Amino acid sequence: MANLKIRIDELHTDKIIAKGFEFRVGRLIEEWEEEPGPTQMPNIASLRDWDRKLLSKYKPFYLPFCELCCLCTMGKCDLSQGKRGACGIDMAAQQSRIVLISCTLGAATHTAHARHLLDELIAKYGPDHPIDVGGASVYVEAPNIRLVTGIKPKTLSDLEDALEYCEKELIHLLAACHTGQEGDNIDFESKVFHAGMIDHVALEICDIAQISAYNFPKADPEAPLADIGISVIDPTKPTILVIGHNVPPSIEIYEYMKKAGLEDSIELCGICCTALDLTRKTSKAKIVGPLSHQLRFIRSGLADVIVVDEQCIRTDVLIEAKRVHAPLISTHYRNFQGLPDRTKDSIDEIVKDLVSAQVPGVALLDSEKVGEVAVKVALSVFKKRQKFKAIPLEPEVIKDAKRCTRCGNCQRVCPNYLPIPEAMLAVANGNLEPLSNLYEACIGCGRCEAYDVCHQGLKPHSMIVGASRLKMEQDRFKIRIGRGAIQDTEIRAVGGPIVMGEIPGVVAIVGCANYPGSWKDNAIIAEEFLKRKFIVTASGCAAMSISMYKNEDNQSLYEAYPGIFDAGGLVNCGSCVANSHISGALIKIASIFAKRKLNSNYEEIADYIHNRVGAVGLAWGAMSQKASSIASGFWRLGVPVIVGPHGSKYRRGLLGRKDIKEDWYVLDGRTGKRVYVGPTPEHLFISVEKKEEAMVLIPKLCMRPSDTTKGRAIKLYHYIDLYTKFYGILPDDIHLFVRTKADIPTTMKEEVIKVLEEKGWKESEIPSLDPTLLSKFVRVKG
Amino acid sequence: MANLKIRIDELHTDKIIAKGFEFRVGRLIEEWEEEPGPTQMPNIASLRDWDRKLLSKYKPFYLPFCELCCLCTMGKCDLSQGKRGACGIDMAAQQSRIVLISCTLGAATHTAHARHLLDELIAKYGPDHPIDVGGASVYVEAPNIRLVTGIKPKTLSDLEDALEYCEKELIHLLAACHTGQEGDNIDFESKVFHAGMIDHVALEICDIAQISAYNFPKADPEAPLADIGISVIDPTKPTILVIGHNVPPSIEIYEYMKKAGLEDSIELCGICCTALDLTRKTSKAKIVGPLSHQLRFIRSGLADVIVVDEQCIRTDVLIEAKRVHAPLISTHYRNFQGLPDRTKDSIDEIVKDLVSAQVPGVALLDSEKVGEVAVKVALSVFKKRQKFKAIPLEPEVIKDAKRCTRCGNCQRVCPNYLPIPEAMLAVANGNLEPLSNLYEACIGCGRCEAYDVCHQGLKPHSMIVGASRLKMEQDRFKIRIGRGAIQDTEIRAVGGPIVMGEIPGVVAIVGCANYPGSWKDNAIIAEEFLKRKFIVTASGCAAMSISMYKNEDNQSLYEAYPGIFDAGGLVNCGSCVANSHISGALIKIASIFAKRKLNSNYEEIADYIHNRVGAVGLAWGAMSQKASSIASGFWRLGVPVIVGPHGSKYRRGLLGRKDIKEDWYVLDGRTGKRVYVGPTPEHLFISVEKKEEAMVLIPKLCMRPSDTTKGRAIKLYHYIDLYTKFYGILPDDIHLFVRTKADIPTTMKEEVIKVLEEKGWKESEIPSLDPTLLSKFVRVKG
Amino acid sequence: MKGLISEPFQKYEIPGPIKALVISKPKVVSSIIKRAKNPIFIVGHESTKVELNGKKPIDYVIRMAKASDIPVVAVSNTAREFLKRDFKPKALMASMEIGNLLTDPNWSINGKGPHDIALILGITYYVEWVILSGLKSFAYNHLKTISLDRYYQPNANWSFPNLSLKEWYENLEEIARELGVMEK
Amino acid sequence: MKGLISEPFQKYEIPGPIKALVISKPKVVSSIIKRAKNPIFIVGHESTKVELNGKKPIDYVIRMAKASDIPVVAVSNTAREFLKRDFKPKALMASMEIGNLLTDPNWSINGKGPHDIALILGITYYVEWVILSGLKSFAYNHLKTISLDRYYQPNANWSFPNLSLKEWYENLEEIARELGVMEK
Ligand code: SF4
Ligand code: SF4
Ligand code: SF4
Ligand code: SF4
Ligand code: SF4
Ligand code: SF4
Ligand code: SF4
Ligand code: SF4
Repeated sequence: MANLKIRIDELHTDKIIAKGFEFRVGRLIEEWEEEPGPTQMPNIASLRDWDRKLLSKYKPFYLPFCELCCLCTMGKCDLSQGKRGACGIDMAAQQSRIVLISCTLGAATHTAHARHLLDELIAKYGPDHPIDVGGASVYVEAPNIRLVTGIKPKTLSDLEDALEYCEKELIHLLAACHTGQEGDNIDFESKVFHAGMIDHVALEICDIAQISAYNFPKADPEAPLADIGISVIDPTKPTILVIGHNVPPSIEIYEYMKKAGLEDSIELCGICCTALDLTRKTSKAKIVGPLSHQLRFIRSGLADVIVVDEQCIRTDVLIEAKRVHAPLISTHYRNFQGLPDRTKDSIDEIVKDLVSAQVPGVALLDSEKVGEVAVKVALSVFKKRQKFKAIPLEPEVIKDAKRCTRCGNCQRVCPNYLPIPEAMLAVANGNLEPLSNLYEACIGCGRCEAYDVCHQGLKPHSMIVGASRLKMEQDRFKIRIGRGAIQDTEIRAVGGPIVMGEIPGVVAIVGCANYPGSWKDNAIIAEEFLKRKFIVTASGCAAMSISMYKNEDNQSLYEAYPGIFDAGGLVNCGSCVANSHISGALIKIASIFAKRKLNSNYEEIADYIHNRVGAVGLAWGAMSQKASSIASGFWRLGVPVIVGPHGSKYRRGLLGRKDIKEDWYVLDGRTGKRVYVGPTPEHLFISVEKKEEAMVLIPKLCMRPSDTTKGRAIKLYHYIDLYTKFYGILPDDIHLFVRTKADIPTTMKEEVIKVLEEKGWKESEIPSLDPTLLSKFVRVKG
Repeated sequence: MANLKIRIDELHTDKIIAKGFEFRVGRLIEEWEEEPGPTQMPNIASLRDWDRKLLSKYKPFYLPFCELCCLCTMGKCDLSQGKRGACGIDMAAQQSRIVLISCTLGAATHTAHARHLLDELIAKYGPDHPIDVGGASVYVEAPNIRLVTGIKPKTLSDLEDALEYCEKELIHLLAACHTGQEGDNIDFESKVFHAGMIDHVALEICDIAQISAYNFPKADPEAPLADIGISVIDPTKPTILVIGHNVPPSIEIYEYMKKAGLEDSIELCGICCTALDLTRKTSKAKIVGPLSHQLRFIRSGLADVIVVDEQCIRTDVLIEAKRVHAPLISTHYRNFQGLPDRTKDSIDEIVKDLVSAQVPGVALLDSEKVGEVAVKVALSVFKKRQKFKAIPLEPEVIKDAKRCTRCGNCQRVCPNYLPIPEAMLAVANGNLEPLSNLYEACIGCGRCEAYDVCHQGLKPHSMIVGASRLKMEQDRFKIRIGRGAIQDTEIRAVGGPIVMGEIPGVVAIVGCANYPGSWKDNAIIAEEFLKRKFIVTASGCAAMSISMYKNEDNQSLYEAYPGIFDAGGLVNCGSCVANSHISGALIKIASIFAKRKLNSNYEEIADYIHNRVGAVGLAWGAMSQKASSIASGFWRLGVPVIVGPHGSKYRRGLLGRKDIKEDWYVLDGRTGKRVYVGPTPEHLFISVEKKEEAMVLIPKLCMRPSDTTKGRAIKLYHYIDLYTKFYGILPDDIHLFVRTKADIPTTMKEEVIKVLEEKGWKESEIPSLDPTLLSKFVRVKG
Repeated sequence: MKGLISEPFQKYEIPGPIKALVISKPKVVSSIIKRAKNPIFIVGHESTKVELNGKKPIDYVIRMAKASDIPVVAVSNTAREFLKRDFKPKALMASMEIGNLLTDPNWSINGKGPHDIALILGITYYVEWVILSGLKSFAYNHLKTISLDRYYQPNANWSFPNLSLKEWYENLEEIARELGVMEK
Repeated sequence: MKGLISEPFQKYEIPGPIKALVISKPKVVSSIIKRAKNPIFIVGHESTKVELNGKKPIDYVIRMAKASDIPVVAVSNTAREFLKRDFKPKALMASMEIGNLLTDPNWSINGKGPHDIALILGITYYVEWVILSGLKSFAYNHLKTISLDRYYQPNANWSFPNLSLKEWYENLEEIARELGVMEK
């Protein structure tokens, strides 16, 4: 898209008279080499057929998290057991409506983030600042944007049109959730997919804008390593803690530090995605950890100033900051925290008020001011403030534990029902270990410490942390910083092996820190598949958790594995918004490797990915509405997503039925013939309880109709191998995945054939297949 | 704003080459006579000070409709009794967050509606179609748009900029509801106000666009009367029923009827706002009634074809339509109802499939096609279809009632806990009356008929309707059709009397049909205040309900009272989107009458309205999220809103504390002095249980600091008169409203002075006052 | 479980984990009132809607209020019925207004220090439900609530279970009687 | 109220108006199983987590399944423990998968017609809660569910109340015993 500038020195029309004005036309969509495909800026109706196709194979199984609806004043309505609400809605439609609200909310959050970021970057770097995601190695700089909107962005301002489109569509989607609108659950699900697709456009806008403007690593497989973990923070220095997702204020803090020559005398550290993105800017920044570290780190008292922007901020951050006497700076109107808006005041006044603790915090909506204020306050406060701590010492923990009556209340309010009472008993007897064993499993939610939970007034979360001092001292790891996009050349190299199935799969380990067990599970899973030569990509909190683990060689996985997008590579794309590079890589496989038209050609690309690209997402600790919209963007591309047990609270799975043969036919694009291809991939969205289940499912859900026999054999190998490793028995559905004998992993011939025989399996002929779900993509010759 | 068209026949720049293209610049904001004020297109932060000012006087009292939060997978969280969620949120912030979700959802629904409507109108009438809301009598055609965005729209396309602004702001607001964002309840409330302000802009866009394009009555106090009520529908004609809010498909039905010469041979009738808007287009259209009539009318079987667009559609409409064998046409992608999208098919094919009942319905996203299909189907179906009914005849009702065991289940699921079991007993004994007495109180929600509610399989709702045949035959009334805006001249005429308090108040009776008692209560309230020479405005379902009542002279109130915006006038503005004319009228009082700057000058205008314009909204049956966003638009202007008891489920009131003197000071704009002005208006948002309470509150909440003594005396008169009428005692807070003896209503001198003496009241000096809440509006002379 | 609980009358009005204790014996109420420092009685329109043996619930309210000198707030449109019975409520308000006032630990209707017990009878079921919910979350530190309504109100601290009309009257009678005989 | 109910173990997992009946006596379960046409047993990882007197809950499952010839679906990662005990579950799946299958009235694991009773033990508490919720809303026409977990599962048709480990074992023992002695 070009920016056409016209200057008119004098203009008379019948309606206006104007002198000397200049205007910018930013709405001309430049033509690429490609004509737009059939679905440019699709609306809710445009891709409904595709969605319904997917949803007829992967039917929603609803798990009402609440049986009531409380959305309007005719309610509450009880929708259980076939009842309908006062507006006529039934349980299935209601659950899907809630999913739509969640995904729209998630996508809106990314879209609003994009809007904010883009406004700020354009103000600072100009609308013509070029998009540069990876120089010559990334020609397809914006696969999601190009695919969905038909825009090929060259400058920051080109992103605005895509963003307006996102905003408009999301408003339509939200409106569909109003009382008295959609009544059909499958149509709600189709709208959920729409939200997801929009979400990935918004994500991509965010990340390519910030990569371009801030010069973050540009698709660099060798992006450097950064420090992560509570104990990487040097307690002898003034410390600024940043929390959130919108990086500009943090970057301005760094810029000010640099300007003032303080780069090495202040610790600049962060939690959540802002931290991830900050390390993409400067090697001076450190990462504390994911969201679950928020409470414990603030309470450690190490931070002298806390700066929050938006998203994934504890909403009680002001209270917690006050407890340790750390001034709070809120930088975003989405998160005012009730603080006075001091944006227009002078820096000296603000600093004075914060340092003197006149006010516990301020709102400051100007990133540059934030930079200066945060640094100045940190320096002053550090001097007068001892590092107040809100975490008890070990003797205190033991003393307190003796008062526990083991009533069980804390366990009963804990999301992970951690066995606190038992651990308290041990502690009372002087053994801290059982309590400290909960350190990695505790998500730091603080619910066990809420008013009236413990009738003895104990603070279990604080006691867990207090009992884990030794562990915290070992909280010191390395993470590869977010590399951004995948190079076109990498895509060309792996496209074939992936589509053939020779690289067994792409596993995207993403999402939040709402883990059901130890945060290390993410790393254990990653390691398993790295060893098995899958491509492992990561982002957000999950990318952090993967680093917070040491392998046999006492290395983090980022040290042990290369950052390339290739078999055995561990690719940290970046913060949550970098998820767009993962979907983008899949789109690029279809477009660059398989040469499918990209411009506004969603269905064909999604059909390609769904049938041929063995990719699967794993969001083990998925917590937020954003996570749900990210997942739904993958669903619309036909990519399966696995979540941990808490993900069951997203209210539904999209599950295939491998026992219904009828569901697993595709069309051969070359002949139009219906071909049975087995349940590949079996599910589109599933929550499982144990990491072993996830590990067995990953290779299984990487199977695709287009697998070559060699590729299928490799995937089957991993599936069977992991299955037997964890369950001690062979899977009973192998026969559904073995098409010809050549599909059988060579090392497993004997056992597998035995199973096949038991199941009465017969070899079928697999024509070399051009699989598609949609008859319009059948191009019968002649 | 002007549309600048430039044609370029050939253009070369360094980036693009283009031939023969034309582009339109629709983004030049034309200057008006006024320079923009300080708040053009305000963002979330811009009006926060104003909001917090209001909210410090009207503090939220939260009424958790549920004590849990279930928004993310860390939940559910129990927030009761001081507990915080896993994200740190507390109950107050959570409740305000839910209010924000509701209002954002409501505003998004109007915004999406506006987008849809505008796209369609621009496509049909061209971007340059002029905005004409009332010719020369309405110079200020778009008070909300001008006030908020600074845009003075001249053509349809000028509205697009305002709409984009709405979309963008709503996305920011929705994002603020995400887990881990805002933590302060008052900041959430400020965002709620922001959503409401945006909502009124969107409403105004909708209505002025459709008034301009469809030539609806243009601010016409003498807009004609239309028929309303179930029995106005002629059962001997083929009947098309339209339901919803987005009128274009319905208008195309009418257009096709006209073209085909069928205007008089088909009944075209509607439910909810589409019906209201359709009567603004043609006198041939009839209104069935508000939302609560949906189920009973469909089940009456009178409709041969049902056409739904969006909003306030029963989500089980397809099931209900099937029961009476009426084909359904869904015209909107927000409400696909799972129907096949036949937009691209030929009309004949679609008609054939619907008439032959091949399919129970279709989705058809092309309004013109809908017009032709609906008419053709109605004609064909009418012939072959008897009017299937799903309502039992009286003997059947009696027979069924005998089976009732009076278990009470139906009552226990009924939103209004109507005493069905008792009525059943009477019916079993042959007396239909108690059951038929429920006819006006039943909101037609159908919950009593849900699966497993009645273990005897009875259908209470249907039986109520079946027992009310006689009543239904009398369901035949007159309503004045929506007149649209208020004329500037009317504003000039009433501005003085309103601000002085001599017209005691403007009562806006608006909102949905979720009434706690008879729908006639709205009319009874309206009549009371018409008699008392208030200005009564109405819109939406409430405007309908007001008509469904006969006064002593057997007239509807629309027949009995004139449609002027003046004392004793009953002003039906139109459908829900016409609520913008009510807020618009208040804004115009400040701008036209009081000459306050309008352009982008929100605070000053709101401050004026809040302190001087005695207006109050009553949404007796407020049900939807839209209703909540409409209310919040009034709140930000400082206008109090009363809702019925179901409105308590909106989760909070904004209540003043008349017992805290400190809260009721204003600044005198001329001197800067703080002046105690009493609790005027006392509340900003309150739910009351009984219509008598609402009636007593209305004049009370019309009091304003600026009332002249004459005006105050009049308002007090109505307050005291209604109070004693309903409660049989004098109010005990008169002393708070009487400033000098001259404030005392002359006819009540004696009693009032007695009360004042008891309370130890002392006369205070009321300087002629220029009241303001904000010090920036103090213009101390010299 | 700390004691007996019941189920909401409007079936879908499901409260959070904490539910009102069921008033198993009328004596529970009278003895709470006896111990209360400054109880307050909030009475709504349902108190005048039913009648049994010539008595309405409001009649019991008046007996109780008189016996224990409890200030009465008449909410919605009940004033007239009180006055008819020669009883002047301390104040007339909307239910939401009195709910709001009760969240303020410094407020009282009679200047006798904060109210510690609120007795509630006769508010529209679902409105009472949310107002009690508001008090449960925003007045829990200083105020306990007792619903004397016919139907179980889970958000109160104590409530009757769902009762027949006759049972309800018996309970009210018994409470009024107990208060009547007590020393004051 | 149709019978005794209890409170959710995770306190905030509040169900709709209909809650599981509490299994007051183990006999309730054994007699339901006896009458069932085609029961199915779904067993998750919590069945192997605790031990008392050398026994794990999975041991009772196996006894019951054997006694009444109930097909067992081992969910999540429990297969190994079954195999260790020389018991081959009929199938291994994720809990969500078996939940989904059970909503289909035409599906059965053994071709013996639709399952009418699902016995559930050992799924993560909150996951079991939502899966039972799914079954409650989408399988209520053909399937009844019995939770044999230690903690009350309100969305089942029948469930134990919250039990101590010892009580739980006693109940399981008694059910296994009853099934063992019954004619089959
Ligand atoms: S949106 Fe529908 S189901 Fe929900 S509360 Fe309102 S009427 Fe009931
Ligand atoms: S709530 Fe307190 S007393 Fe009860 S088990 Fe937990 S720590 Fe112990
Ligand atoms: S802070 Fe940790 S231990 Fe406490 S409730 Fe949350 S997850 Fe459980
Ligand atoms: S949907 Fe959530 S907020 Fe609403 S009633 Fe259920 S648990 Fe409560
Ligand atoms: S948004 Fe907060 S309060 Fe709500 S469920 Fe999630 S963590 Fe709990
Ligand atoms: S649910 Fe049925 S049986 Fe029970 S009272 Fe109502 S109509 Fe009668
Ligand atoms: S349809 Fe009428 S009677 Fe039935 S539950 Fe709804 S309001 Fe009550
Ligand atoms: S007033 Fe309310 S119910 Fe009626 S049409 Fe408008 S939004 Fe719908």
